[in-house]
Amino acid sequence: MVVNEKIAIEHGLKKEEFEKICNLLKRNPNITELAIFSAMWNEHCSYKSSKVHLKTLNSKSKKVIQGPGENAGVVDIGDDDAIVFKIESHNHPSFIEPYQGAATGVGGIMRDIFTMGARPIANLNSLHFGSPQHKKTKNLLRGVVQGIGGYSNCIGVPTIAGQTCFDESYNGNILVNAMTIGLVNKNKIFYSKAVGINKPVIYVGSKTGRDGIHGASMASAIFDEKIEEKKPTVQVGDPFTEKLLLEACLELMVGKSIIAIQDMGAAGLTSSSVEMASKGKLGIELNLNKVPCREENMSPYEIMLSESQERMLIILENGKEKEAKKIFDKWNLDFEIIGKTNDSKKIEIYFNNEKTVDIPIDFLSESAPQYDRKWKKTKLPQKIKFKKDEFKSLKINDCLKKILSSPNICEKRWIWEQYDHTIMGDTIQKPGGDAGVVRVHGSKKAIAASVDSSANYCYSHPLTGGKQVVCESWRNLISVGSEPIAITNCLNFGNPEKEKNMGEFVECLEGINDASKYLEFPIVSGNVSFYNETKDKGIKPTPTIGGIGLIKEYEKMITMDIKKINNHVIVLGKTDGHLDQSIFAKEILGEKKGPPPEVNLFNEKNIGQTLLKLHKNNFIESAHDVSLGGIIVAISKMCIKGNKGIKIGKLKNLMNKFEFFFGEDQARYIIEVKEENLDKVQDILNQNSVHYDKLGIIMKNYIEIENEPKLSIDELKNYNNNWIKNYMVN
Amino acid sequence: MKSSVIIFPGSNCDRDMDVALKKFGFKNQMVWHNEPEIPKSDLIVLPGGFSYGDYLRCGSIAGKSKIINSLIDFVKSGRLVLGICNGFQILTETGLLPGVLQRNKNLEFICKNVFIKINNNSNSFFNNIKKNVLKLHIAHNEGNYFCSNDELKTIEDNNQIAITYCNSEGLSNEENNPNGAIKNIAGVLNKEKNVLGMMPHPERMIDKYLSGDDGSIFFENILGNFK
Amino acid sequence: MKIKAIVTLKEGVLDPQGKAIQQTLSSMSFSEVKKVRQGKYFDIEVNIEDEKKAKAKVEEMCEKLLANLVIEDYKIL
Amino acid sequence: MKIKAIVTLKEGVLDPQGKAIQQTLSSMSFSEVKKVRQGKYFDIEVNIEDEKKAKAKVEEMCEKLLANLVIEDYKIL
Ligand SMILES: Nc1ncnc2c1ncn2[C@@H]1O[C@H](COP(=O)(O)OP(=O)(O)O)[C@@H](O)[C@H]1O
Ligand SMILES: [Mg+2]
Repeated sequence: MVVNEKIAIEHGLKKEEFEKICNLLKRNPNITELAIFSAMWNEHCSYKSSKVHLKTLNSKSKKVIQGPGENAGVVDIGDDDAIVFKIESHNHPSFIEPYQGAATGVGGIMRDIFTMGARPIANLNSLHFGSPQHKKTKNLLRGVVQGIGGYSNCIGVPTIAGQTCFDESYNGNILVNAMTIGLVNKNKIFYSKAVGINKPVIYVGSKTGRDGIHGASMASAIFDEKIEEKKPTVQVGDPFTEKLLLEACLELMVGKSIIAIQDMGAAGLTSSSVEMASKGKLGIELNLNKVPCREENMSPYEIMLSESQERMLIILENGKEKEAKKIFDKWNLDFEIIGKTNDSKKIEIYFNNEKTVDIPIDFLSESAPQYDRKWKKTKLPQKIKFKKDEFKSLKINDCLKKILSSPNICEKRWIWEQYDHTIMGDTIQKPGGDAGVVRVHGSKKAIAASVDSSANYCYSHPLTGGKQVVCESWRNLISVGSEPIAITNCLNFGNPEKEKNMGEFVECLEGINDASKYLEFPIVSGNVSFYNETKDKGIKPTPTIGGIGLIKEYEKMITMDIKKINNHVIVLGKTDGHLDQSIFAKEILGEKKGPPPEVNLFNEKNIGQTLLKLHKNNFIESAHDVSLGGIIVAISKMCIKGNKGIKIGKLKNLMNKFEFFFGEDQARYIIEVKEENLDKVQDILNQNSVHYDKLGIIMKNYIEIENEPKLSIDELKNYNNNWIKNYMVN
Repeated sequence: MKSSVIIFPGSNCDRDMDVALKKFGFKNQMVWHNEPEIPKSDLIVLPGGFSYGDYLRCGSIAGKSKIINSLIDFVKSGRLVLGICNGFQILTETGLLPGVLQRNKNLEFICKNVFIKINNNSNSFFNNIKKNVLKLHIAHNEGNYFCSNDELKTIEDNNQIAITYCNSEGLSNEENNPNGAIKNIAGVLNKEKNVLGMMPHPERMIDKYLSGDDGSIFFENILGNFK
Repeated sequence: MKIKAIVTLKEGVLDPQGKAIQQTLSSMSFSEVKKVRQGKYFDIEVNIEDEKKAKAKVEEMCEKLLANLVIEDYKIL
Repeated sequence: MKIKAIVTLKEGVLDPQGKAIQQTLSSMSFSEVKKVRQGKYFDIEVNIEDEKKAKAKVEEMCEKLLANLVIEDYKIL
């Protein structure tokens, strides 16, 4: 078939890109070759709009074993143990078919982790849905949650944390980001770089079907009215087969037979084979007649583009084929030698004894287009001057109840009780805390993990927002008593061809990078999802940060539930009462403008590290970071969890009490301290120049604020716990 | 004391069970589902998970495994068999236990702590447990126990209902029933009381840093019977 | 040839899925719905040309695997 | 009256259940089995006496709830 410009454009290539292909090849590609180019030059695989910016990311520290560029990042946690982790988006498929889209998203990220030889030990997810009133939201929420649970529960990996947000900017583009954490011996990590010629190339896992053809290009396409027609490309996940694949791969990895291994994710066989060859600067030769197919008469085009799930490509040592096949036979998985490596530096594909593809690997990787797209800076918005009488008619307790039961603040138990969060027997902090925590099996260590995003802050001022998300992740990890180690990021943005969206991307990334450097919190893996846009309406910029921290002795983990009556409660960090962009401004005052709270990296680092010092001395009974909703929401959640109340002391200065209680100033934590440690705690805080305010003293059943009606904890609990349940059943 | 944990393709609580059994003093072995024979054991455990992906009906395909014949012989010999969650489903599918486990009433997977009341303690699984109510953990999609009225009468007459869902005070009623199981049943015994199937996962509750440690009481009791 | 089989819950056996569907349909303003029961449908391709023999084989499959006869009935279409 | 409907996966969509059942049947010495696809079966009782109208109603239910048209087809029996 002769390929012309029109066909190329239908495959998502630009006119100039097609010309470039013809020039490189010095001929027109055939249809299979075009398919391969379109897949590899697609935004999803080539990172053509983001690469120039991603290159600048801070990805180094003493603990980083592998930064960006592999299937996942790897960090050292001592004693030969290493943690492999990454986050990935599955936004577009989840909007089209929430159950399968979310399920295959989880499947995909887990494969990225066990490809490297790690056993997955925890999953996390970050979800953004449209407004609760939008007609699609409820079904999307149910489908996504069941899809995530359906897949990870079946595999048997606990889902230990996550986040769920609602905002109308996601009405036509929900975000489903899935993260997996794996544990590996640091001397037994597997990579995707092919080494050596004449090595057998092995296909294992499920058979190849016609599913997901054009999935990768769909992931980079803007949704339009024709979205319905794109539906048949949705893949169906088979978690059972993935579980077998996981066990089989880990079994094979015990021996020394694997040279390189790569999962078949986006753009399936195409990207996996090209990437492996490209990293090894080798050539690869494939015989597509050997590929196990689920359906009859599949063409090379279909085989190369198929995104059937639960498949892997392995480059094996010569002579190990039999031994390897035995393992995959045991697990009832397909195993086929489909080609070999060579030194041609080309990808050559045969079908029915004919060479159907002949492309130098460099053309697909190095020569892929890269764009330094135009972008626009976002100015810091003017601060809102709230008028005194706006607050006059308001009552603290009414505002608190409303906020506690608002979609973005309410407890998400309805979601995480549908996830198996205790399997593997090492979950010591369940969802619902600041970070999920799992023990490193058989040791004293534990890993804390959290996923965070702050789309409102990022939308208002991307640079500040980008910094803030990293800080939020850092605080969540500190709050459970872990030492933050590294982060992964999932950059969900709109259309990069628009200057505003590209600017949001560039500036968020700059903010992320600044914070990452300052906090020595390197970025070791990630993923970019552009074109989250429907009918010209883009999402708010939503970089999601997945952070992990190390707890050296798990017995010393901190939780946020208030422990004991008569203990003292202290707020670390200064409260200025920043209400712009706060939940309070949105939910109570209906005000959406203004700048996000300022991020001071020095304070973040100093206060976080001081909290860990206090913790080392066993001075902290409970802790929680202050984030959305401010001090009053934070202390309410601590009280609800601990089933106790607090008597809040007089406010020191003449501050507006709404600003004090609901302001969202950054770099703050609430800690609970025993009376007998109070002086020593204050000494340490003073020595480290940490500003603090005493908030009050723990008591029974009520939150008491001067000149305000008492607030019963049981009542607050009801407000906090029921929104989502009621929403889902009604 | 020797125990064996049978692994089916898709089992995923096998390791957790191994850890628990060893912690409480069993010499445990892992046995692959198509081994012709089970090694010498005092206790066989069918662990939780999603054998064969829960496809067709939970436990149905595992119920056709090669090893099931030796399992049946083992049961006849009077030694102990314990099925947790998916293991329970396999035991009902093979007919070693009465009834079936259907989708949870709310059609949602449920992972949370529950209380269970010991209904029959004259068997080797619960005999010396002092507490009447235990806090255990469930994690399942299909735990809604069902059997016909006739069968229900039979298992009641034979005192085969081992445990029921309840509240912290031991009150069994619909409110404390997480999945819609008939008579709040959380676990049943066979007629001879040497086979127990239960939905809760005691192996996830074996130290105080986890969701709780009442699972320890359960394992210690079984082991005690062999001392 | 292809044989189709249906497996349904016996009368009197609780059907949580059917019930939930019925409730959802009602709430979607399908007020006409009185009762929903959900079952399984199988499309089975066998290497047997004789229809009678093929059906007999599928019947055997239902007996031995596809249906749990304690709670389910089957029917070859 | 009672209307029966069947919901099946579209041609080409992976059917993990069917695949597992097929493998199990094969290993149970049903060597004749070539392929199994699993679907859902619904028995729906509606308060409508006219068959044509009843079927139309059930068709609407399939469209709106019973079938996931992204990956499934339906058929009224
Ligand atoms: N935002 C990002 N930050 C850091 N690394 C990134 C980012 N986006 C992508 N990467 C890195 O680029 C590589 C390719 O990513 P991706 O195509 O998503 O992986 P995969 O092929 O496994 O799906 C990975 O090593 C990933 O860690
Ligand atoms: Mg990968």
